[in-house]
Amino acid sequence: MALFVGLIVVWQLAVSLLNIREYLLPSPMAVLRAFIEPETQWWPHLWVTTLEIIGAFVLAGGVGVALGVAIAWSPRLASALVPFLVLVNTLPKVAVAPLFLLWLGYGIVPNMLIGALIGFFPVVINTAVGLSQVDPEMLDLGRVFSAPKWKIFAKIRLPNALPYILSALKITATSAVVGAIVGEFVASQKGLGYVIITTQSSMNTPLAFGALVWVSIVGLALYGAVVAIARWAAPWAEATQ
Amino acid sequence: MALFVGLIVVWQLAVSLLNIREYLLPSPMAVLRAFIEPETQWWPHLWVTTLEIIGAFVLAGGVGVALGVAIAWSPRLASALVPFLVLVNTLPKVAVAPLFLLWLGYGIVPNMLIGALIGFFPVVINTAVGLSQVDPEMLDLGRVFSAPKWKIFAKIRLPNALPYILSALKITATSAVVGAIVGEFVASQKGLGYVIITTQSSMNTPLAFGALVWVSIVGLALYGAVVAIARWAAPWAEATQ
Amino acid sequence: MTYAADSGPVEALSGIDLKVGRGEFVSLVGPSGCGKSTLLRIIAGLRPATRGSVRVAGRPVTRPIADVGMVFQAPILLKWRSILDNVLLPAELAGKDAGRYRDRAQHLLQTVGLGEFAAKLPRELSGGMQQRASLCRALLLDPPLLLMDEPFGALDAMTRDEMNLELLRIWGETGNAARKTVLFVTHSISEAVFLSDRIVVMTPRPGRIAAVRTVDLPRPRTVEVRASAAFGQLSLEIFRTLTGS
Amino acid sequence: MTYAADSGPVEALSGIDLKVGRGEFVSLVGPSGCGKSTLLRIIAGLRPATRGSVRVAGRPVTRPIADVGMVFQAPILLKWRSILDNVLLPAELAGKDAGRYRDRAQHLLQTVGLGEFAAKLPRELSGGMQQRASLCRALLLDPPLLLMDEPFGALDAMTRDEMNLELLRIWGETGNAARKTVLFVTHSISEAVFLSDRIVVMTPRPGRIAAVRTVDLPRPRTVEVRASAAFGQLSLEIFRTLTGS
Amino acid sequence: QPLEKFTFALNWFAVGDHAAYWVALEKGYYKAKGLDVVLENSKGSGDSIAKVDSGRADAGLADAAVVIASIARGTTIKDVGMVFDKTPLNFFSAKSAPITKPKDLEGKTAAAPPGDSQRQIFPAFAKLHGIDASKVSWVNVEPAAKIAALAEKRVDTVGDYNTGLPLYEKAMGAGNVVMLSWADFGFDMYSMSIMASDKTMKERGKALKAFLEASYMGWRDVMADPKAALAILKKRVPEVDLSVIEPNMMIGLSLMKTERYAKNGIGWIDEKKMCDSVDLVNTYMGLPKKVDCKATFTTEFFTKVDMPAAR
Ligand SMILES: Nc1ncnc2c1ncn2[C@@H]1O[C@H](COP(=O)(O)OP(=O)(O)OP(=O)(O)O)[C@@H](O)[C@H]1O
Ligand SMILES: Nc1ncnc2c1ncn2[C@@H]1O[C@H](COP(=O)(O)OP(=O)(O)OP(=O)(O)O)[C@@H](O)[C@H]1O
Ligand SMILES: Cc1ncc(C[n+]2csc(CCO)c2C)c(N)n1
Ligand SMILES: [Mg+2]
Ligand SMILES: [Mg+2]
Repeated sequence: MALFVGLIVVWQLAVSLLNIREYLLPSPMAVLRAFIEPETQWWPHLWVTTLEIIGAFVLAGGVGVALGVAIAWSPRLASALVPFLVLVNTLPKVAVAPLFLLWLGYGIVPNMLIGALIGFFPVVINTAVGLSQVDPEMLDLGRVFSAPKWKIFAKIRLPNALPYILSALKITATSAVVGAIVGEFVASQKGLGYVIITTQSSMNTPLAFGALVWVSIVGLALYGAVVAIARWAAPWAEATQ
Repeated sequence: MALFVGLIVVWQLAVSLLNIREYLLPSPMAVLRAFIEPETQWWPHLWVTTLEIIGAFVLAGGVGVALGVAIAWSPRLASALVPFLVLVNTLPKVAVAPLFLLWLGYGIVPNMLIGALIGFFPVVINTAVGLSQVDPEMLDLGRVFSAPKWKIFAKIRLPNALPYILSALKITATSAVVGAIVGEFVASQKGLGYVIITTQSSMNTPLAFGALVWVSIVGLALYGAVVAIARWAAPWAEATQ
Repeated sequence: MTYAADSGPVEALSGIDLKVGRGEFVSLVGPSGCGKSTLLRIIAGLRPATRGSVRVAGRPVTRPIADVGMVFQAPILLKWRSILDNVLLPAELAGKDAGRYRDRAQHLLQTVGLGEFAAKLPRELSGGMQQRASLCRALLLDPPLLLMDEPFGALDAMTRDEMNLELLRIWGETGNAARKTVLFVTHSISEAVFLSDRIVVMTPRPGRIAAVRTVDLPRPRTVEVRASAAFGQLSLEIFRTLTGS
Repeated sequence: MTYAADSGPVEALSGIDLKVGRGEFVSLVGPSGCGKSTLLRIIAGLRPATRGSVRVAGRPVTRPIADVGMVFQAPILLKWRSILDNVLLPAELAGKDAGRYRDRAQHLLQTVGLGEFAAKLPRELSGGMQQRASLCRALLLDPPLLLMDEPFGALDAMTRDEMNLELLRIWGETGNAARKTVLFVTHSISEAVFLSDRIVVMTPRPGRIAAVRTVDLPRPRTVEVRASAAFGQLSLEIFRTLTGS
Repeated sequence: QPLEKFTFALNWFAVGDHAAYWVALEKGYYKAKGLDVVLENSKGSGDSIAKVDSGRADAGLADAAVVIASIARGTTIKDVGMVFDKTPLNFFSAKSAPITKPKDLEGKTAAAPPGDSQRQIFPAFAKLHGIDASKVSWVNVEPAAKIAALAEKRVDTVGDYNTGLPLYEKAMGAGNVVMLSWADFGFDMYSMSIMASDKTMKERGKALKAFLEASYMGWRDVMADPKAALAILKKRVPEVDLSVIEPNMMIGLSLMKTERYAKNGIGWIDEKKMCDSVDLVNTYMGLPKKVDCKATFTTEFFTKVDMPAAR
């Protein structure tokens, strides 16, 4: 908290003292003014973006865990899937924007998908690694009770991997935010990303930063929610934060 | 491998059968032609981008581990740093990259920084979580031998967190690639991102895809290197892939 | 059985030839590191034997066998499950309705003195308590074959004696139900003598069978049996075989 | 000492009042779950006592104390280090030059029969071997105070007897070096009698001190001492105190 | 005598609009005037303006509307030369659903990156033709996705410079693209221009003037021999696809071959047209303050370079 206030003070001072132009980096005061300016209708944008973020997060989490399980399940599946996933993940999403537009069109759902595409990879990798980080004795335990492989996955490997998965979900929470915004950059009619890109290109930077403040608030809220859920879902995996 | 070949066949068929226009998604054949076309001087671009990617990766890894350690070190530091880092990470880099480049100038180093900024977060979170996922008995072990806190970190917590850190480095390897390219999209005179954006603006899509192929190759190579190093650095943490 | 490792192979077992009858209680004693745990794992089908073969109930063992209860040397409790849920794990893993086993699990915990601890997490239990919980887990499905790797190693003498009697009851010493087959690793010679029909004495690594002794003490075994001269004599003999003196 | 837990508090120890002299060898015996491990942890400064206080070498214990060698109930070896490096850990943690301790570590491993296993990883060792390695670790820095939680629980009788003698030698039974102070948890009454100056018998949870017995058997303790009538008598008495019979 | 370094921020990645600067570079026009010119790509006018205003570049290319708006937001730059004399502002649509007159736009969905002038100035265009601006629904698209948006019929129309026609035709087929050029409908406003910072104007006026003259000489050569210019562009930026960049450049040239340029020279800024443009921006772009026309441009650094006779 103190750090935050300090940061804002430094920001304000830097802007004042270094005489930085407002269109480049507006002062916190200017951002605040733009932020609370009643003329701006934040709610519709906030609503759309929040929906996209949550959708992206849920999709990335679900698909990521499924792919991580698939990879940990069979080395053959892994050697087939991993290079493909790495490839998909190294592809700069903005560069394939025309393809998105072609296949998905624009709107909330396509932006969810773009967000998910940007955020799913950490979940895949952490899930796969987490599933492999199991004490061999625990696997023996499962095998000796003649559990089928999938049951060992479900009852031993998966809960054991939960700290990994939860860690990845924290990462993905923030990626989903970036992803939804990037999706809106690619094509959109509403949303905070739409506001950012629109205001930025008319050099109304204070308003763009106002939208960025909203983005941060949504991001922090989602992150906080994931941390809280993680603590509730896996109290034994006491994390420090 | 088989999947790859299959994928390329599907791609070729899709392009032929669905009659997808070349400017949107060129056929593998067209990409190959553009790729091997002797006129294109790949090496300088490849070299610049590879440097940026490696720099971004090393930076993200180093800074990420340091921040992760800081967060796990003290709950006070964590509660000050985490929201700030989440904020930095939810900020869409494309939106602030121009600002960034304005301060740092253009060239290889700023693009490394953008890449690192895009890729550092998974390392922070996984390191912090990994450091906290230590068996309390192991901590007792350290404390009973009157080790100072930093030694317990260095000799017990950190090696114990290695599977987490290595998992994050795999993720970051791919993010560094995207990051370097995004940096080049914003400003560059060379590099694969430069090729992509330049060719795209003259609708030379096959060549853009040729550059994307290089991006994937670099991405896969870096990912493979990280996996290999992980296996060598932590053979006890036998991962499945 | 030879373990391959980066640091060079370790021959753990060599030339083991042993036949255990249905319903028999056989103990394995031998020096630390002679391959007792390895042998139990091979029998359970958890590790492949480098040479030779194992048959259980007439079928060659090539993968983990069914209907076996195993107590590992370490408790290996799942830290995210309560003690009760840990004990119920075999039912869940075998695809049985865990709900139907709750009472039995609770009862087993009661028997080993952990009735009040059913809802606790493993890390809230002492070493000996964890070991007892893992014993309950092995017994949950009432398996006809028990492989037990020092199940009472972490218990005090008194609790251990109680557990021994309880084990004999469960095995089927009294009553006319079919007896279980038990392979029991222990470091306590008197425990081995007290419980077993036969005792297998092993040599140091690589483990071979030094001797197989039949324990012809009367059953049911009681405190009196333990105090008998025959008991002392047998114990001494086993000790001598073990120490090679 | 009361453990707070989600599932309700557990009173582990109650009204413990015990003074151990410098150079004394004191054993703790008591039923499983009575708080022996908890007591050692409190003395080491690893857990705060809910009530009361502990003093070691005259100073009140408020945080982990220095110059103590601890053998935990579980081996707790770092799985990424070779056995040798695990044994060398205390030197590294205490900021000493580990290189200078290599020979000593290797020698200690030799003493416990693990000379050939120095380069192996913990998971390549049997349960008893891991326990011996953790003993070497506790001894590496030659600490004046040893807190040992069932250090020989996973060993066979013969190895255990050897280890007992070795421990007495290290403790300083023979020679005129200053004796170490040892607090030794065991489930074996005869082990306690064989090793100790005094034996503390504890009651079931919450652990209280039921009795403190002085062992006035002659030192050095030998096989003959173990065979003596006084030894048997004392063991029986302790057993009776323990079982409350 | 050492060359003086001069950084010029282009407004985009290599396209035909930039041919002249590469030609001037290749032919040594800059060097002859003692300049060591570096051409830098940017991602749109806002980006190039930021570079110039912050001193990262000495001068640059930007859309005049964005230049004017930026002055209202505190930049200290001015237009010092014009590139396109006729406005390139335009709507593209598909032949199958053509938009041939402004009224057709009502009820349609239009895509454009928000920074593009078509988007920003549209209310003025709508007002001029009495159409209801609120009946046009705008979609923000990434510049790279503009063409796909129209070609794949995700939108009815795309606002884009008419110089982009060949790119759209490449995607949609020659003859399948319909243009609605604002210039053809009585809308006249400056667009692509050269701007410089106060700092450059004050401290390096001579260099700026020299740069502009050399650049206009570049344009002159492009007009005189487009094929040679394209060859140079291809040599300097091998990634471009000449089959589309050639017609792209030719349309650009057609926006420059005007009476005004013929009379005053390439790059001339007409005060009336500039002030009209400022009025439009002041009226329609929701700026925090009105901009004075005088503050937006200067012809102080202009050197007349004659345009080759139209062939
Ligand atoms: N996973 C492994 N990899 C390599 N070697 C192993 C492995 N497990 C056991 N060994 C070796 O095999 C031998 C027998 O081990 P095992 O655990 O079967 O002994 P044990 O008789 O159970 O000993 P203890 O009584 O100490 O538990 C030992 O020398 C040990 O080092
Ligand atoms: N971390 C913990 N949280 C809650 N309760 C605990 C914890 N550790 C131990 N206890 C409880 O404290 C009591 C004493 O445990 P402790 O481990 O000291 O017993 P012990 O005498 O060492 O037993 P054993 O001989 O079985 O090792 C037990 O009832 C146990 O359930
Ligand atoms: C062929 C061609 N393609 C894209 C652009 C990019 N673009 C379209 S409008 C504009 C100015 C907006 O700030 C820019 C940079 C161009 N100029 N020419
Ligand atoms: Mg064993
Ligand atoms: Mg204990």
